[in-house]
Amino acid sequence: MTSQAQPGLWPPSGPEIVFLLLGVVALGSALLVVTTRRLVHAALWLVVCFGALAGCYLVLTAEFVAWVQVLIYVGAIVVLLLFGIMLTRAPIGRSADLDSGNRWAAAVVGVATAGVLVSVVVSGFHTAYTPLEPGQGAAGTLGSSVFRTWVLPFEVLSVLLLSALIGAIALSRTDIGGRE
Amino acid sequence: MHIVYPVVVSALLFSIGVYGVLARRNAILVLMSVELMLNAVNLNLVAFDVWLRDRLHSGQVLTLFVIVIAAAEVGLGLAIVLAVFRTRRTIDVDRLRALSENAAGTDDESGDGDGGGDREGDRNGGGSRGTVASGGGEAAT
Amino acid sequence: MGRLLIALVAVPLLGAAALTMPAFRTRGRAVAFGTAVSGLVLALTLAAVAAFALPYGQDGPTGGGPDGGMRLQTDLPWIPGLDLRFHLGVDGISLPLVVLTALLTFLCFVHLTRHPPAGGRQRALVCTLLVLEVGMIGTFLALDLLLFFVFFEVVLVPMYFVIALWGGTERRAAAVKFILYTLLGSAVLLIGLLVVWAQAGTLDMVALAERRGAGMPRSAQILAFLAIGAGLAVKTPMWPLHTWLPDAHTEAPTVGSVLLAGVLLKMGSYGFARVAIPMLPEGAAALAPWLGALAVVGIIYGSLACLAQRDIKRMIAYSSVGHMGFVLLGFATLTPVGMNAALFGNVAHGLITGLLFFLVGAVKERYGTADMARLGGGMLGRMPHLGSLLTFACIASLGLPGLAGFWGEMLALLGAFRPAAGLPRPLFLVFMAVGGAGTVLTAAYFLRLLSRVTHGVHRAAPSEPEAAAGHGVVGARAVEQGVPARTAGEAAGIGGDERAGDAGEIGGTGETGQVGGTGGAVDVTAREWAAWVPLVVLIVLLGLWPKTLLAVTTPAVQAVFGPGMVVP
Amino acid sequence: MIAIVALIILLPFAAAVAGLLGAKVGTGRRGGGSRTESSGAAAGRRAAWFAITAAAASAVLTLWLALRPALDLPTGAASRPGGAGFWDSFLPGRVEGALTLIETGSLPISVSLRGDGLSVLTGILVVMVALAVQVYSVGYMRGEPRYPSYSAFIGLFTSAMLLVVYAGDLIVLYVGWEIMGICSYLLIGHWWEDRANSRAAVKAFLVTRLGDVGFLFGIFTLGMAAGSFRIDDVLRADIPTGTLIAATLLLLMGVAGKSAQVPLQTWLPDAMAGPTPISALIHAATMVAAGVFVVARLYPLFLGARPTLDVLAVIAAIGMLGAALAALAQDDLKRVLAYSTISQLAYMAGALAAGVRGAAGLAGLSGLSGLSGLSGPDVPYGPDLSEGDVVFGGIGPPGVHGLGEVGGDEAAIFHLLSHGAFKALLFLCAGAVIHHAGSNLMSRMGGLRTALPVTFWTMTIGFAALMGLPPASGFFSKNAVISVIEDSDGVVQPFLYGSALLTVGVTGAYATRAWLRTFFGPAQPRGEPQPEPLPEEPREEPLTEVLPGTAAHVSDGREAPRSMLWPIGVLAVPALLLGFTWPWVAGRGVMGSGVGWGSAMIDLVVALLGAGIVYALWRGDPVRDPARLLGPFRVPCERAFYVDTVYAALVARPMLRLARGVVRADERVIDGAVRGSGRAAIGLSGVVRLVQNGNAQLYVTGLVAGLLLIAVAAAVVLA
Repeated sequence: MTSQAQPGLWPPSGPEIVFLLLGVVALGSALLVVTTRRLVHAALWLVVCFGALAGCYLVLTAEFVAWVQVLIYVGAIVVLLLFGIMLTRAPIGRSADLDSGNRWAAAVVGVATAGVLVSVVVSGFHTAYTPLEPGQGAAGTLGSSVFRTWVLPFEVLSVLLLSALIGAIALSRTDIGGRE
Repeated sequence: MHIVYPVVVSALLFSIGVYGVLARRNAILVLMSVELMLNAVNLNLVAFDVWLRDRLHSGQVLTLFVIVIAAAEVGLGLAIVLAVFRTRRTIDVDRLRALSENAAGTDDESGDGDGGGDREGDRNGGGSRGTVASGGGEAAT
Repeated sequence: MGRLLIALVAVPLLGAAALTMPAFRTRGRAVAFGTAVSGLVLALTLAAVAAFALPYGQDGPTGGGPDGGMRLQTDLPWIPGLDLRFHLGVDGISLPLVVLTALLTFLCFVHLTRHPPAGGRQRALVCTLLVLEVGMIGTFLALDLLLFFVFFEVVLVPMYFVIALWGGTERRAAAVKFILYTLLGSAVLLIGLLVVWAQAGTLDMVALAERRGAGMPRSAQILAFLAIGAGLAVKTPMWPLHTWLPDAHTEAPTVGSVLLAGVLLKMGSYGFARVAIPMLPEGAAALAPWLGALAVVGIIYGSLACLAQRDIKRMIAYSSVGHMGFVLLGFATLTPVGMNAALFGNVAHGLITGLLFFLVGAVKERYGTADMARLGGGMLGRMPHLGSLLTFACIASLGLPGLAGFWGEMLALLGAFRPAAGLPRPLFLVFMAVGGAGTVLTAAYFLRLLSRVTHGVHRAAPSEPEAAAGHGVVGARAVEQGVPARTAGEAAGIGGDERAGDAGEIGGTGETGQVGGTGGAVDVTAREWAAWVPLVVLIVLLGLWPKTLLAVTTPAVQAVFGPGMVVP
Repeated sequence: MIAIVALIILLPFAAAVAGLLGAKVGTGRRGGGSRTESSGAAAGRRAAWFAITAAAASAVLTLWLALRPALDLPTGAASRPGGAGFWDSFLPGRVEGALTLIETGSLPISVSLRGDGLSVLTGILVVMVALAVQVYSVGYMRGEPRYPSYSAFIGLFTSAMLLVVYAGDLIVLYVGWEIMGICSYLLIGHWWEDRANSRAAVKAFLVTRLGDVGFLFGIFTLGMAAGSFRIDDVLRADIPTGTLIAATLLLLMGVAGKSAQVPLQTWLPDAMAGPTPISALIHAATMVAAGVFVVARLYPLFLGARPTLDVLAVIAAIGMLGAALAALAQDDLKRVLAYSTISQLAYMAGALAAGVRGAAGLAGLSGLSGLSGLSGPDVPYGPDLSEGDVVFGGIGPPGVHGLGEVGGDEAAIFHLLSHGAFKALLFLCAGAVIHHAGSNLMSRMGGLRTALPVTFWTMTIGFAALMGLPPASGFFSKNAVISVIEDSDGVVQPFLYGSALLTVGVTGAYATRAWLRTFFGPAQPRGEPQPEPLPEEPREEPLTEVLPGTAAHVSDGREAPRSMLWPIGVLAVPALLLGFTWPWVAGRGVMGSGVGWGSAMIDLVVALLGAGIVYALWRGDPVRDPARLLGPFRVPCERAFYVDTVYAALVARPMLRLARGVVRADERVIDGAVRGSGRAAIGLSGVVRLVQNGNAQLYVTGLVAGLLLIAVAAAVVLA
C-alpha cells in the first residue's frame, strides 16, 4: 500500500539498487539466452538468469520462493534442458542457424510487446510503493498458507505433476502403445 | 520498494521471452524462452504479492504452483521434443510443417467439387493424408 | 383442439427419437415403424381437416377467428426474453400443404417398405425422413416468424443427408451445392425477417398480416420484400436461382426427389403467400413486375431446358422450374385469383411431380438408367402399367384440363390478364402471352419424353462406346453409373473409400442389375400401386372438381387481400 | 331435363373409365406380351360391350332430346340473348343447369351445361358417328390386344366433344376442348410402336395446343369483358367492339387449330397415322367440328367483329383451295380424304365468315335479334327466295326478319352435319378398302369395284356428296354455303367466292380421281404387307409389321366383316338423304328449300367440269395418275406447298436449337456463375492459405501482433 511518506522514484533506495542490479543481470543473461549461437551456452545463461531472479525474489522478501526457484529451476529444469540438448544430438559448438527467418518479425513484435507492456505498467504503477518487511515470504508463513488455504489446489497439482510424469514417460518410450 | 521496478523488469523479461519463442528455431531453445516468460510472470506475482500484502500469500503460492507446473511442462515438452526428434530427425520448429496446407498442385482442383470433381478431391485428400502417414512411417523405421 | 397441431409436429419428432432405440436394429422394422408414424401423422392431419371443416368459432377458446382466418391455434411462450412464441395455426392457405406433406411422406414410407434405396442404413433413412417431416409440417404451421424460420432451416439438414448418403454417383457435390445454396438463401431470408422485426416490432405473423404493412415505410418494405423474396425464391426456385435444383433432384434417391419436389419447393412459395405478400403489400406492389418477369422467364427457360435434356430426372427437375414459374406468376399478379392459382398450382405440382419422380425412380430401378437414349423406348410394350402411369403423369403435368395441373396454370394466366390495380397491365398481358407459350412448350417436352420413352419398339441399349460418344457427358455418366444395384459394400463405402463402393456395386450386378437388360423386368409392384394410386386419384379428383381445393383456399386468400380487393 | 344432358355426356365417360379399369381385371390395363390370347379377346369383348352400350344409350338419349317438341324454356327474346338461332324451329327453347359455382377469387366458373337446338343438332352428329365408329371398330380392330384402351379413349373423346357441345360455361367448354386434344394424341398414336405415328400424335397435340392458348386468352378477354364466363352472359353482354375483335381473333386461333384451318392445318394429314375409324371420328364428327361449332355457338359475337370475319374469310379461301389442290396430288387414299377435310372445313369457315347478309356490317349486336332467325315452321319459304334476291334491309326492328335468309351459321352447321356424315362414311369405306388392299396407296389399288361391292356403292355415295352432286346431302349443304358466300358483302367476298367456286371444281377432280383409281382400272397385285415407307411422311398402319397375326383383317374375303359394313351402310343414309331433311330441321317445311337453284347449277357444272377433265385423262391411260394434269405444280401440291417444311425450318428446328442453347447457357452461364462464386471463394482462400505454411512461429507471431494491436486499439479507444 502506498504510505503517506512515500519516497520518490529517484534516487532509488538500497534494496532497490540491489534489485535493479540483479534485474539487469537477469535481463542481460536472458537476452543472451535468446541470442547466443551456442545451445549449451544458452542453457548456462539461463542458469544465470534464474539465479539473478532468485536474488530478486530475495530482495522482495520472498525467501521461500527464491529457494524453490533455485532448487527447481536451476537444479532440475536446466538439467532437464541440458539432457534434452544432449539427447537431440545438438551441436555443442557454434551453430549458425539457431535463429529462424522469422527473426526480424520476432524482434519487431518483441520490441512492440516491451513497449506496450512497459508503457502500460509504468503509467499504471509509477506511484505504487510499499516498504519491504522481511519475513513475509518465509517458509513458515508460506507453508501454513499453502496447507490451510491452498491445500486443495496443492493436491490437484500433485496429481497433475504425476500425470505429467507418466505422460512424459509414455511419450518418450517407443515401446508403449501408440502407432500401429 | 517501488513496484514499478520489478514490474518493468518482468515486462522486459517477458518481451525477451516472446522474442525467443518467435525467433529461435531449436525447439529446446523455444522451451527455454517459454521458461523466461513464466519467470517474468512469477516475478510479477511476487511483486504484487508484496505490494498488496496479501494475507493468504496468493501471489507467492501461485508462484510456487507455476514453478511446479513449469517443471511438469518442461518434462512433457522435452518428451514431445524427443518424440519429434525420433520421428523427424530434427527439432527445428520451422521445418515441422505438418500443419501446413498440402502444397501439391492437385489441391486446387478439389475446389470445384460441385462440378463433379468431388470424388477426385476426396482421393487427393486421402492421398495427402497418406503421404503424411507414410512419411512418418519412413522416419520411424 | 390446439394440441392437435402440436401433435402433428411432435409425433414424427418422437418417432425419430424412438428410432435411436436398439430395438430397431432389426432389418425392416424401422421402415415399418416409420410407416406407422407417418400414417399416424396423416391420420392426425385428416383429423385437423375434419376440425377445420367445423363451422368457425367452434374450435375452442384459442381457435376461432374471422372467416378465412387462423384455426386451431396454439400459442405458448417459447423464448419470453425475446417475446418469441410457439405459435401454431392453420388456415386455408396452409391446410392443403400440410395434408400434402403428410400424404407424400406417408406414401414415401409405403414405397420404402419394398423399395429401399441403394445405400442401406434404413434406420437412419427413416429417422432422417421423420425429422424432415417435422420441419416441413412445422414450416406450414408456424405463425411466429422466427419459428417459421427455424422450421424452414430444420428441413435442410435431413435433406442434405438424404441426398448425400442415399443419392446417385454425384451425390456429394449435389448435396453440398444444395445445402450451401439454400443456406445462402436462408441467410438472406433471415435478414429480411429481421428487417420486418425491426420495423414492426413483432414477429407474430397473424398480427403482421392483419396490419398489412401499416407503419412500415415503403423503402423498408421494399428492402424486406427483396430480401425475403430472394430467400424464398431460392427455395421455390425462381430463375435464375434454380441451379441447385437439377443437381439435387438428379442425385437424390426417389423418396428424396419426391419430397424435395413435392414439399420443399412449396415451402418457398408458401412463404410468398404467408409472409412476403400479406405483410409487405407495398414492397410486393413495387417488386411484383420483376417477380412476374422472372417467373415467366423461368417458365420459358425451364421448358426450353427440358426440351434438350436427356436424363428424365433432370428433365422433370427443370420442369419444376417452369411449373413453379406459374406459381410465382400467380403471386406476382397480387390478385386473389392469382394467389388461388399459386396455391392450387402448389398442391397440383406436389402431387404430379411427386408421382413423376416415383415413376422415374421406378424406371431407373428397372432399367438402371434414366437416360432417354439408353432407355430405348417401347416402355408401353414392355411394362404397360408403368408406361401408362408415366403417360398419365406427363399428361397431368402438361396442364391438361380435367387433371390437377390445369387449374393452377389457367388461373395464373387469368390473374395475369387483369393484375391488381397499380400494376402495369400491358406488361402483365405480355407475361400472360409468354406464359401461354410456355404451356405449349411444356406440352412439347412432355410429349417428346413420352414419345421417346414409352413409344416405339424396345431396342437393346446402344453399345457403351456409342453411347459415350453420342451423348457426351450424360452417356459417360450413365456408363460410369453402371448398374443400379448397390450392395452393402456400397453402404460401407459411403463413409470411406468411394472406389470400394463401386467395386461392391459391380459385385451386385448379378442380382438386380441384369434385370434391366434382359427384359424380364417386373411391371408395377403392389407397393408401388399402393404408393401411387392415391396420387393418381387425387390428381383426377382435383382436376375434375377443383372446388375441393378452391373452396378451402378462397376464404383465406380473400382474408389476405381484404374485402376491398376483390375484383368484381 | 338437364340431367339427361349430363347423362349423355357422362355415359361415354363412365364407359371409358369402366373400359380402362374394368375390362381387364386381373390381366392389365393395356396390351402386354404376357397375356394369353383368350383373355385378351375376352377383355376386348367386355370393353366393346361397355363402349357400344354407352354410345348407343347416349345416342338414344340425344334423339329423345331432339324429338321432344321443345326444351324446357319457351322460346323468346328474354331467353335467347344475342338473337334467335336458326335452330329455333327445329328445337325451340333452351335448358340450362348449373351444378355448382367455383369461386376463383376473380370471375367464378359455373360448372353448367346447356342444351338447345344447336347443341342437340351437333350432338346428334357426334353420337351417331361415335356409335358407328365404335361398332365399326369391333370388326376393324379384331384381335387388337389394346382394344380396351382404344375403345375407352374413343369414349372419352366422345364425352369431351359432347362436353364442348353442351357446355354452358366457356371454361367448361375449354376443358372438353382440351381433353379432345389429348384423346386425339392418344388415339393417333395408338400404334405407337412406329415412331412416325408417335410423332404425328405429338404434332397433332402441339399444333392444336398452340391454337388453344389463343383460345384460352380469347375466353379470358370475353369473360373479363362480360363479367362472367357463362355463355349466355357473354352473349348478352355489351362488349366494346375493340375488345370483341381482339377476343374473337384470339378465339379464331383455337378454331383454326382444332378445325385444321390455315395456318394450323398441318397436323391433320399426319393424323392419318391413327387407325382409320379414328380418322373418321376426329376428322368428320368431333374434333374438327368443334371449331366450327364454337364459332356458331358464339356467332353473334363474331358478327359484331367484322375484321375477324374478314380474317376468317381469307383463311377459309386459302385453305379450301390449297387443301383441295393438295388432295388432288396425294397418292395415299387417307391423305386425300384428310386434305379434303381441310378443304370442306374451310367451306364451313367461309360460310361463317360470310356472316348474315346485311347484318355483317353492323357493329353492335342490338340489331341481331331478329336477323338470323326464322320464326317458325310456317314461314313461307320458297326456292326463289333464297336466291340472293331477297331484299333485306338489315337494320330492321327486331321481329322483322329476312324471309328465307340462310345465315352463315346455319349454312356452316348444315354443311358440318352433312360433311360429318359423308366424310365419316368415306373414311370408314376407305378403311374397308385399305383392309382389302393392304395398302393406303391408290397406286396399289384399282379394280376393287367387283371385290367390294358394298363398299363401292357406299363410297360412291360419299364421293358424290363430297363433290356436291344431287341428290346427295353435300349438294344441298355446299350450295347453301356457296349461296351464303355469294350473298355476303365483305371486303374479301370476291376472293372468297372465287376460291369457293374454283374449289368446287378441284373437289370434283380429286374425288373423281380417287374414285376411279380405287375402284376402276386394272387390279393391282394385292398382298403388299406394308406400304412403301415414305421418306418424310409417317407410314400408315403398320398392322402386319406390328402385330403379326393379331391384326387378322379379312383380307382374303370379299368384304369386310358385317360389323364394319353395318355402320357404313347406316352412315350412307344420311350422307345421301340429309339434304332433304334439312328444311325440316331448319323449319321450312318445303323440300329442297335451302338451295338457290341458279347458283346450284353453276356449282354443279363446275364440279362436273373438274370431274370430267379427270375422267378424260383417266380414260386416256387408266394406269397413269390423272394428277399429272397439275404438271409442274404436282410436287408442291403433293407436299402441301411445303408448309411442313417451312414450319420445321421456322419453328421446330430453331426451337430445338434454342433449347440446346438454353441448356448450354444454363450450364455455363447461370450454373457457371454459381460454381464461379464457389471457385472464387476457393481461390481467395487459396491466397489466404499461403499464410498457412505450417510454421507455428509465424502463427504465433501473427497472434501476438494481433493481440498487441487489439491492446493498443483498446487503449486508444479507452483513452
